[in-house]
Amino acid sequence: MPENITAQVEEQQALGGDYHLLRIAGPTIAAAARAGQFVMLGLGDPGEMLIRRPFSIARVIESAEGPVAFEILYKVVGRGTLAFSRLRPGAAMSVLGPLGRGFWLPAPEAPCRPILVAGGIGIAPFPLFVQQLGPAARHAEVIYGGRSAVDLPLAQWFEPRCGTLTLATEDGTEGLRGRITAPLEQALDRADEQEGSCVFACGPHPMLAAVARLCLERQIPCQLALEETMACGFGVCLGCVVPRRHPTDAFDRFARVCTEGPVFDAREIVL
Amino acid sequence: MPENITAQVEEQQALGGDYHLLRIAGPTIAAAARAGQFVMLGLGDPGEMLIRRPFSIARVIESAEGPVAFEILYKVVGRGTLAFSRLRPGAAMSVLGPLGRGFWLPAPEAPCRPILVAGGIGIAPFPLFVQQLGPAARHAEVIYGGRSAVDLPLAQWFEPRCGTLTLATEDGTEGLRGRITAPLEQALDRADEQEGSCVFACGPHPMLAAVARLCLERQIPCQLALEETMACGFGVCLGCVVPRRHPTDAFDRFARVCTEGPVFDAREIVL
Amino acid sequence: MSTPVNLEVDLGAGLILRNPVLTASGTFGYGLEFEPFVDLRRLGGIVVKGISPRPRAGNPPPRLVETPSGMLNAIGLQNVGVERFIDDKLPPLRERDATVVVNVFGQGTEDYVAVAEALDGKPGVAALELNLSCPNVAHGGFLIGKSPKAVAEVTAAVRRVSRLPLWVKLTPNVSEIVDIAAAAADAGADALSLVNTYVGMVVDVERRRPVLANLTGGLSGPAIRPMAVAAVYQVARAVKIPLIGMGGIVCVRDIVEFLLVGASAVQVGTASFNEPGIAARLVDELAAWCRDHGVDDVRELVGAIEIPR
Amino acid sequence: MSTPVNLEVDLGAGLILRNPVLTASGTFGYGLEFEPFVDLRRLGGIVVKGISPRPRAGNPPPRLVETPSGMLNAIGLQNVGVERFIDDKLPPLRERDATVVVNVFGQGTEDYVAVAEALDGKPGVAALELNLSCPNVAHGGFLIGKSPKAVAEVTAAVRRVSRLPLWVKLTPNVSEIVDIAAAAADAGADALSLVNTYVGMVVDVERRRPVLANLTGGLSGPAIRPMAVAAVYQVARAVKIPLIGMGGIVCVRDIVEFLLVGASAVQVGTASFNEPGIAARLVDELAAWCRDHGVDDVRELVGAIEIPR
Ligand SMILES: Cc1cc2nc3c(=O)[nH]c(=O)nc-3n(C[C@H](O)[C@H](O)[C@H](O)COP(=O)(O)OP(=O)(O)OC[C@H]3O[C@@H](n4cnc5c(N)ncnc54)[C@H](O)[C@@H]3O)c2cc1C
Ligand SMILES: Cc1cc2nc3c(=O)[nH]c(=O)nc-3n(C[C@H](O)[C@H](O)[C@H](O)COP(=O)(O)OP(=O)(O)OC[C@H]3O[C@@H](n4cnc5c(N)ncnc54)[C@H](O)[C@@H]3O)c2cc1C
Ligand SMILES: Cc1cc2nc3c(=O)[nH]c(=O)nc-3n(C[C@H](O)[C@H](O)[C@H](O)COP(=O)(O)O)c2cc1C
Ligand SMILES: Cc1cc2nc3c(=O)[nH]c(=O)nc-3n(C[C@H](O)[C@H](O)[C@H](O)COP(=O)(O)O)c2cc1C
Ligand code: FES
Ligand code: FES
Repeated sequence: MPENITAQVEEQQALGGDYHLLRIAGPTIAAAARAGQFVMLGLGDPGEMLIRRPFSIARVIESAEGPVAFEILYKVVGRGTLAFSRLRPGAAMSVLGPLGRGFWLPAPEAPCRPILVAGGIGIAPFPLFVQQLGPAARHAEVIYGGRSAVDLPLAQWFEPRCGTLTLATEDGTEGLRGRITAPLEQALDRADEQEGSCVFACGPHPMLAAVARLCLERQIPCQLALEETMACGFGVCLGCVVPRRHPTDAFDRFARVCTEGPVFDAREIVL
Repeated sequence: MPENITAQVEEQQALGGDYHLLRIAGPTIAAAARAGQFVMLGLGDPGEMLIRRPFSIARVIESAEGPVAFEILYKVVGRGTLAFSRLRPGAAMSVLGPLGRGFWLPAPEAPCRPILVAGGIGIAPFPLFVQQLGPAARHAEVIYGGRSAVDLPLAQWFEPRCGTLTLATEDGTEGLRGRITAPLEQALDRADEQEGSCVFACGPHPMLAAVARLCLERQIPCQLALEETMACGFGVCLGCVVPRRHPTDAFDRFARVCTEGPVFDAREIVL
Repeated sequence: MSTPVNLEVDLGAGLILRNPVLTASGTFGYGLEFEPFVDLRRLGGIVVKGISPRPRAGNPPPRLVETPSGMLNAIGLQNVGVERFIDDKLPPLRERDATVVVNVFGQGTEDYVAVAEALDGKPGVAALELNLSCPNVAHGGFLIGKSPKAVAEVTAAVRRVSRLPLWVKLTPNVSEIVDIAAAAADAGADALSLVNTYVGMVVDVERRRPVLANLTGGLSGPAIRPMAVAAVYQVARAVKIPLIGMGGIVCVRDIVEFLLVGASAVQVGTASFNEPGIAARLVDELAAWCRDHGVDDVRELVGAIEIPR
Repeated sequence: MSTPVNLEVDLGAGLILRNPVLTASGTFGYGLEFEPFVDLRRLGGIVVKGISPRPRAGNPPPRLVETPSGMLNAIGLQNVGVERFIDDKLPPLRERDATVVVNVFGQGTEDYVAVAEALDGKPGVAALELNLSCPNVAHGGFLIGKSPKAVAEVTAAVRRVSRLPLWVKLTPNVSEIVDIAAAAADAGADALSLVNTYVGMVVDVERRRPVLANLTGGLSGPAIRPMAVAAVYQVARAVKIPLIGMGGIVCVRDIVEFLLVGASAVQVGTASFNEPGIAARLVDELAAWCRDHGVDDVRELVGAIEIPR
């Protein structure tokens, strides 16, 4: 059950290149959060920001007593994120969360080797994913692409925590030159042999479409964290929909990203 | 000629009871300012504040090299002034000024004893007035009223600088209990005898109407600094008008407070 | 201690609401989704998402875009259809003792009549609100809503088949909203809801495409409030039935504003997305406002604007 | 070095503007007041405050109130009258080589004709803009502007007496703006300006009175932009003459948005109060935007929106 609270900013960290990490107090949200879930963040006064903005829960902060806060990783792209970037510790935000269906981790009885695929700010849900994978993260493979070196703000964080980390930038300033599809294809081909790989992807729409295609072709399980413009975040505005692949009736033709997602099995939806 | 600049906040001082003093860098504006003139202040981005807000120039700050900054005294009453109260030194504001017709000081050949009458935030133009009166301020009488003691934020400033300072509060928490009209009437009666007094008033509309009536009855010269909602501040929107007492034609029926005022001779206008 | 403020309001046709604060159709789902945030009984009423005879898929995404102090939506009336509404949504709402107003949407008179007939006699429906004003569906109530004649026809047709209190929701995208209002009142509406959204459009200038798949959408939020207030003011002077005002309400001042110009009740729309519990909070704040202003009965405020001279 | 971007646009009837950025009537005075802030020659044109046959006093104050992302004005067309405009304002504007469009306001056909006749042959007038859309004056162009027939009548009458390029400025407070646009075009308008302001009202809830002495006013500013863009889009698909778009422009993105949906030029209104030099700044920014986006000629943008599928 999501919680709707007024919460305090605990820390604001600029990571360079318009990327920021914002830490927000919220024990209940932090305790309940699953990787891939998100929060709606606002400034309280609807006069300043009428519609809240959705952000993945990037990491959970634990104290000796348990979870106390969570972080979001965000990129300044417009009015709302600009306003957020100006908040300082102590500032109040309105927070609703955790929301939506997160990634479902491989079941113990059917283990698989996780391949995490992130494009740009799509890296946001994966630190928590790695936290929640626990020791299994050692076997995980991370493929992380962006426009330029500056667009891979969390690369170092993953380095020591995962099995393989493959970076790719479109301008070649870091890692492989080009998109993540090439390294992903190689990984999937290896996966074909090893059996039991599964893909978790988050990033821009065209990237997700490419990832889905590659996985579906190979019948490799694939979960996608989608983005769609949201007004409410809890299923009532019907603004955030994505077409379902197999609708049962007219009402069902579209799924709500905020409640039925943001994570979908690639077979469920049409990208 | 008014200057339209982006200027820095130099100091923000809370005076208690929603009153604040804001110091803004602006040598040209500071050098040109006459008491009773005003500036239009905005936050730059029209997305945040579409219409700038008018504020009297309360005081001019001089360095060894001359005027360098000016201050406004303001009360938080709404969205704009609330936003201003959050600005810290270094913040940028958009400033247009100095604007309008200020008080015209008694001519040397026809000296008069100035009586300054202020209601609440209407005190704002008078520190500069006193600065510009120079030594003559010693003969000035100040009558300054407000709802409560907290609404007389600059009382101490005037104390050592003027001949007489009479305070009045509606709740009697400071000075006389009641409105400023009673002490003003007494002062005017004294003025009748002494000859050569002149009144300068700024405050809420009903107060100005009362002041004007008292002075006009006694044929005592009286200048009023008016407020009216303003969009431009430099005469083009025609939003800020006040009816003229003696219009010459239809176009002339209303005077613009921003350019023909904000200071008017009480005989010019209808309150 | 002062006597408690009376918040009850009379919407005509025997319908008394606990208080004048409802939630607007399409912004409060079927009500149940808001249970984590608000006790539904505290609200004057809940107007549910527009219901059509059969389930509807709505428009493809993107369906939303923010605008200065507002937002555009082009949901296209995605809904479960009247049957599933009756089976799945109505019983739990009834259990919770919520005052439920059903917003009805159709492509022609028959559709409105069909939904009204299906709902007739179903317990737990307090009133019908005919949406003759959605700008986001082809052949929608929108075109009906622009013609006094068509509005009268649909209103009268539903009037004939339903004993429920009948509200008609007006579009403001017209030359003379007063004419439409009068037509609905004359045809038997018990109350009028106004306003629905204003047609708007935003372009993604980088991609040179409309942001919304539907090209245009409906503008809601504080941006429209001054226009909505003017519309309520004008209609209040022209028709005698109760009005339910809405458009950009985000605080108690805004509610009082709509009441003063003549609304007997109001609906909170877009603001519920930002703060799911806002409507219930505003009920309390309205009571406090009345107390602070010496108003014993909220009905004193209705139409109490004073026009100088 | 790349070739400079062409900013010239053709407004029909032989009128070529230096660039597509004009200032909107009522928000730029008679132009001269802005000289401290902007070189008038840099603008595509200046549309002066509405001129009537005789001087007008306008409405009593208060005349303004801010609203979310907008403002209401009820100036009531205070102006010096056409004679004084010709004697006092036109000569200095002409000296400065500004492109001057005269916004004309009247209470009936005769008034529009009278102003047009007075201006005929006067050097320094680039075009007439008939304001058939001011919501702030009783018996104003507003009622005319809501009727296709009345719009056609006034347009045709002015057409007969004036050889100047003739623009008709439309009110958006109508059911079908396309019908009004078509009527004006058929009656001989050379271009259409849209939109004028939307009727709105704000109440001072403490005093229970309308804030504006005129009760209602005209809403302008970013709040109305999505509605204005939709109006321009709709009209552009229906009429063939050039359009001048406006409503809430505050940045270069907004200008491009209006061009893409079909405006050949734009007017900057309310924003000039906030930043007197904004229109000239936006001319430069538009050139830069075009350069950055590989657009050699601003006319490529006009109507260049792509409608998917
Ligand atoms: C489930 C979900 C999780 C997300 N997680 C993150 C995250 O962890 N970090 C991060 O930086 N961003 C994330 N986003 C995207 C983030 O919500 C948008 O960047 C943000 O809303 C932009 O707000 P703005 O006011 O700065 O930009 P705006 O000025 O509103 O718009 C700027 C750009 O962002 C797009 N945009 C605007 N609003 C939304 C919205 N509500 N959803 C998606 N795109 C939008 C617009 O189309 C436009 O291109 C997520 C989105 C979703 C749906
Ligand atoms: C020439 C002049 C000089 C002024 N000098 C001072 C000063 O030195 N110190 C000071 O505190 N105030 C001064 N004011 C008043 C000041 O401009 C308003 O208090 C301010 O604009 C309110 O802005 P806001 O956004 O906080 O309030 P809003 O939310 O806009 O409104 C709150 C209240 O203020 C009134 N108001 C809003 N805008 C204006 C406006 N443009 N002009 C007048 N009243 C308005 C409204 O009617 C409302 O009652 C002056 C006004 C004028 C015309
Ligand atoms: C996302 C969304 C969906 C809406 N759906 C409906 C609807 O189904 N039926 C209807 O009559 N009005 C619908 N509306 C209009 C609202 O009920 C209301 O009239 C409008 O939003 C103005 O109020 P507001 O500014 O408070 O949101 C919808 C509005 C929004 C924002
Ligand atoms: C204070 C003010 C006065 C106006 N006066 C006129 C006028 O005299 N004639 C006219 O056609 N439009 C007038 N308008 C309307 C503007 O020209 C313009 O159509 C409208 O403001 C929308 O543009 P904006 O949102 O950029 O301001 C006026 C607008 C304002 C704000
Ligand atoms: S964001 Fe409102 S339904 Fe998903
Ligand atoms: S504020 Fe615009 S004319 Fe005075």
